[in-house]
Amino acid sequence: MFDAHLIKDLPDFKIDVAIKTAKGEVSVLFGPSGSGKTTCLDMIAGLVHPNSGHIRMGDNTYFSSNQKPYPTEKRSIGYVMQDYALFPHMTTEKNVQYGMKSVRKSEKALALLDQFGISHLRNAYPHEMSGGEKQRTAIARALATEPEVLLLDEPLSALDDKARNDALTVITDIQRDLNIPIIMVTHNWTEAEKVATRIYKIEKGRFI
Amino acid sequence: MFDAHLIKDLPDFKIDVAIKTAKGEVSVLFGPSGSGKTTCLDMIAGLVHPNSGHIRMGDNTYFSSNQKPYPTEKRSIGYVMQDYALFPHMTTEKNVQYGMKSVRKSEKALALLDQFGISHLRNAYPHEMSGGEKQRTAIARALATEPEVLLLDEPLSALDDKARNDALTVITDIQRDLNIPIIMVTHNWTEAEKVATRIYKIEKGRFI
Amino acid sequence: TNSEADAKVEILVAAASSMTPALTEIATEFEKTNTYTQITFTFGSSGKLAQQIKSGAPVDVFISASSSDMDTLEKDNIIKSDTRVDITTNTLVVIRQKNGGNSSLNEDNLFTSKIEHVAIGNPDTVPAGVYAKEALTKLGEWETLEPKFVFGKDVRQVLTFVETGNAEMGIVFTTDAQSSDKVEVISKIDPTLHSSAIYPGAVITATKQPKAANAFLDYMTTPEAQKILVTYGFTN
Amino acid sequence: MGEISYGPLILSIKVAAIATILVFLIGTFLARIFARRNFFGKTIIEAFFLLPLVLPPTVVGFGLLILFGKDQLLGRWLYDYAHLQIVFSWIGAVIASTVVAFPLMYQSASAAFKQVDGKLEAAAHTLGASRWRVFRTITMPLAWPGLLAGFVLTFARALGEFGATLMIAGYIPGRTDTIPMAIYFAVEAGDMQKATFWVIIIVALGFSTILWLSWWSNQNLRRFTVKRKGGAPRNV
Amino acid sequence: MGEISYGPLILSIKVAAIATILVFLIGTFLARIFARRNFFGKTIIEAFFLLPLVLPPTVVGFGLLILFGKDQLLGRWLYDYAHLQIVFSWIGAVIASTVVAFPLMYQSASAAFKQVDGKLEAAAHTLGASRWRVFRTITMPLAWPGLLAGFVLTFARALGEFGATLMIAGYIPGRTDTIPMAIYFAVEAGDMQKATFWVIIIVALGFSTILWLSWWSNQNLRRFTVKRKGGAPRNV
Ligand SMILES: Nc1ncnc2c1ncn2[C@@H]1O[C@H](COP(=O)(O)OP(=O)(O)OP(=O)(O)O)[C@@H](O)[C@H]1O
Ligand SMILES: Nc1ncnc2c1ncn2[C@@H]1O[C@H](COP(=O)(O)OP(=O)(O)OP(=O)(O)O)[C@@H](O)[C@H]1O
Ligand SMILES: [Mg+2]
Ligand SMILES: [Mg+2]
Repeated sequence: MFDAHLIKDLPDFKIDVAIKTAKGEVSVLFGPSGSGKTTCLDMIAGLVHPNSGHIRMGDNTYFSSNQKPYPTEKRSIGYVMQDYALFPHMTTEKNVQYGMKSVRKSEKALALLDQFGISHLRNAYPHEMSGGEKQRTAIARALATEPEVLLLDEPLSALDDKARNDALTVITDIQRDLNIPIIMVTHNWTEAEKVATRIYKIEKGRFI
Repeated sequence: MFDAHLIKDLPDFKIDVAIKTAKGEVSVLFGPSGSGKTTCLDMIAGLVHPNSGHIRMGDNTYFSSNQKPYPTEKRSIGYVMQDYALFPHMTTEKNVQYGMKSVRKSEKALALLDQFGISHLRNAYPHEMSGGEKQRTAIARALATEPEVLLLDEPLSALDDKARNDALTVITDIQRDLNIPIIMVTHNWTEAEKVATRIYKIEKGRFI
Repeated sequence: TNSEADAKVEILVAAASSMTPALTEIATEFEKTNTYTQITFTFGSSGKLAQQIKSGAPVDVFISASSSDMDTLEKDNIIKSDTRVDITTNTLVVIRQKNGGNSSLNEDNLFTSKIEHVAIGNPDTVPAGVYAKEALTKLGEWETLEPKFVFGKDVRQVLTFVETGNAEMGIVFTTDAQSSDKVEVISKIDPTLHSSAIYPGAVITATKQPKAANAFLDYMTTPEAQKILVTYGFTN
Repeated sequence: MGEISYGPLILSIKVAAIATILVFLIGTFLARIFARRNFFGKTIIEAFFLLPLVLPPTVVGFGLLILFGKDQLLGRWLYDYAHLQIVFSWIGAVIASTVVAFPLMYQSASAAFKQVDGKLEAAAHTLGASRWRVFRTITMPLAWPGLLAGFVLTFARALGEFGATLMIAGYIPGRTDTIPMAIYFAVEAGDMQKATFWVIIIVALGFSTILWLSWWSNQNLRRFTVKRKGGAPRNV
Repeated sequence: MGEISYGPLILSIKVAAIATILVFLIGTFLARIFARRNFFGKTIIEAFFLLPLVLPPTVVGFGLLILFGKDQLLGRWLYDYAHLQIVFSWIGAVIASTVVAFPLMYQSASAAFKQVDGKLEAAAHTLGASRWRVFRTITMPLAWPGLLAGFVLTFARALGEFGATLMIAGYIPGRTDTIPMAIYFAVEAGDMQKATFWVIIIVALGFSTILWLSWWSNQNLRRFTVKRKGGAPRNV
């Protein structure tokens, strides 16, 4: 069970939201540009810290006002950032392998790339790929870590309809295998309705 | 009149397309991820050169097999790149002003930012902005140069429906004022149908 | 003496660099008769060497180009006073570039000819410069030459300035002039015009090889060693 | 410690400032030319640029003396046509500092340019900016940390230059005596008080320049130093 | 030119190699610690790190001599507890080279780290990578151009170090005679042939090392050097 109450002052408004997501569920944050969606995910990932509130994942308290924040690398999250943040000095395959804990990394990475239809790019570097190819690499990289909670920031924005559907299938398949909660940001209502267990509409930092 | 025939070998396939767009028209390149759309725009912008073919804009020959390519900075283009490429060391306002030729830059930049609903961010740096805010800055920056041809690479992908509509209105308004051709890449069919004078469906480097 | 051939005694001699060739030859001679002693040198400016010895450099014998450096060490009991001995002396000469453009410069117009630069060792730090200043002052020519002086950080630099013709005239020790084939002596400076350029030597208090050190220092004053010194331009 | 003239302070500032500017301009220019280009022999030329760092400064100075000496090709030409006397003048000191500090700037700038994202330069070109404008407004600001490091190293090195300078400019009190020379000769003469005085002066000079530089860099070029931490709010 | 021993070559390689590794490790570490941190006095400490560059090497050597002298705090401690004799030993040469080259590495590394995109480090953390792993696999590769520049500068400087080394390690043939010293003393003795020989050797050594380094860097670390030109196809 993922459970967070995020309070954070931003330059133009204040974020104050509570998100709960059970294992196997998908919570969607839906809202206009600049409403604080990415900042929420950043807080869950530990890249930015809330001013107060709490973040709990199962038995682990990632954040709470009265303790030192749990460091990012110890939170078992998979995070697809809005701008991918692929490692420019690593090939697609190495990028995907980076967070893997298991053995037989190469094999698994390849299988994953194959599911996303980009296994032919396994030796390509990020600057040699198209926007959608990079985005799929970023999703594969996050999934490869077998996280306890998955954070997706507009993960399908650069994909055409077919690639988008394929990717969604892969993501939900893996979610079923791992039995984890997903928190996903999108501004595409059809997409939100399709996958969400629950849709949080956010505007200026508040759920409406 | 914009007129190009682009031939280029890529690692996995070959691009061979011909695009014509009259002033005031919008050509849309529509196709799956990795089909060569961005590469086409890069060639028109002069960041990558075709193996052969030609690129002509009005009386200017940007590229032709038998002459030295016209340098990017002399092509009068406005290019919104897929990953924005905002200058990280400049505020939103400075970014928008960068390519302006006219006087009263500050005033005009502000007006433009206002049309995109981000004038309150004029002193923000790119790393302080949300994805959609960055994207709108990139569009504003390209429009601010008053180009002879506008290249848009999935320019609305990070925007919610309202922001998307607003941005489209601004773009088409400015197009009408400048009377220029637009070449736009998108994978959103509704969007394509809405704005396109002509839709080129591209797959593996060929129009279908 | 140790009779085993492989148990050679090594002593480290710190000496003024102007003595490099002469001392090297003397050491070779010395080792011929004292087969169980091996001499290793470290050369440098006397001031630098004195400082290094003060800091505990494992030196056995110090041969300085100036009495004052030896005096400081003696005051601090770093050398054995009873071993201190004056080994040799040097004299000053005026030099010019050999086959250079200023062949009109000679003994008689040293202080009157129109030259731009006169190179000497820095009179604050280089012994040859100290003595040159004394002599020129006594001759009453220090002030006339003052605007033309270029100071070197050591005698070698003075030689270089003259060798390359950048300084038309220079004042160095006889031994230095002799070591370069690109300069020629145009005048000798009367040794009575300056305090004598003595090269004192002494054994270091902390030496672990007092016997060998003493033997080498003693050898320096023998006729054999003195003869070698003379061939390199020293006087005794 | 005797009377102290402030000449060395003025001279050091002059020489270091001119040399730093020269090196910054030449080094940045060459680094930019070379950074994105690959041609046969590039690495060899780059290794060649490092020579002044590998060779002892005295040897570099010796080479410069040979090159710029008054009877040598370059030296004579400069004298005949530009009436520039390089040897034994402060211009010689500038040349020595320039040559010796050059590798530091070149390497720093070259590395800095390699770390700049070429995509941003391309974006600037699409906005109609000329090469020179792109360099000035995009490349330089983004490479600024490396360029600043090169600048700081260059200034520090030029300020401290001593070995090569002494060789080509000589030590002429009141004309070519920079602070490092004053320190060197004071140490050599055992005048610790004077040496300490000049060390304090040069350290103060270096410190204040570098502190001012990084302050200025932080103030005026805040836009140059991109804050990178992901997501901390604008004004918190 | 007399017989030439290859001792200086071996010694120079040893000293430069050890010093370069030491400087690379310490410089990179300190730069990393300081790069993203801001505390009161940071700039002052950074300016302080530049001291060895601003002061004439001889003076740095003098300072080291004072610090590591037998009767001095550090020197005595090292001697009593580690039986290390620093003055007049090759360890002294390593220390001199290390101190003198340090500023070059620190400045280069510090600038390189500042140019690395913090977002990528954050991304690595979200993938579960520890600080050390992020440093090793993300920060270092991305900062590589700058680190390499620092490494090259450090090696060149350490190889060419002379002034400070002479002061603390002395010039003892067969024990502390590095190539720069051999060059210096050959020039000093007017033995231009020998000097030229060693200049060629040191240049060859520097060149081959630097060429090898950039070749290795290009080969093994192709993944480290991100090609930036927007959009050139993968295999064309
Ligand atoms: N580092 C920062 N410093 C200051 N303000 C910031 C920073 N990051 C984000 N903001 C501001 O916080 C607000 C929320 O940003 P956020 O990135 O969370 O929006 P978002 O909902 O993800 O929008 P989008 O859909 O456009 O990505 C915006 O007004 C943005 O300008
Ligand atoms: N610099 C490069 N080097 C090698 N291959 C490249 C490079 N840039 C793009 N490619 C390849 O060229 C093909 C077309 O890429 P392009 O970026 O034009 O696609 P796209 O149509 O824009 O796709 P998307 O919608 O995902 O952005 C892809 O297969 C990509 O991997
Ligand atoms: Mg966002
Ligand atoms: Mg694309």
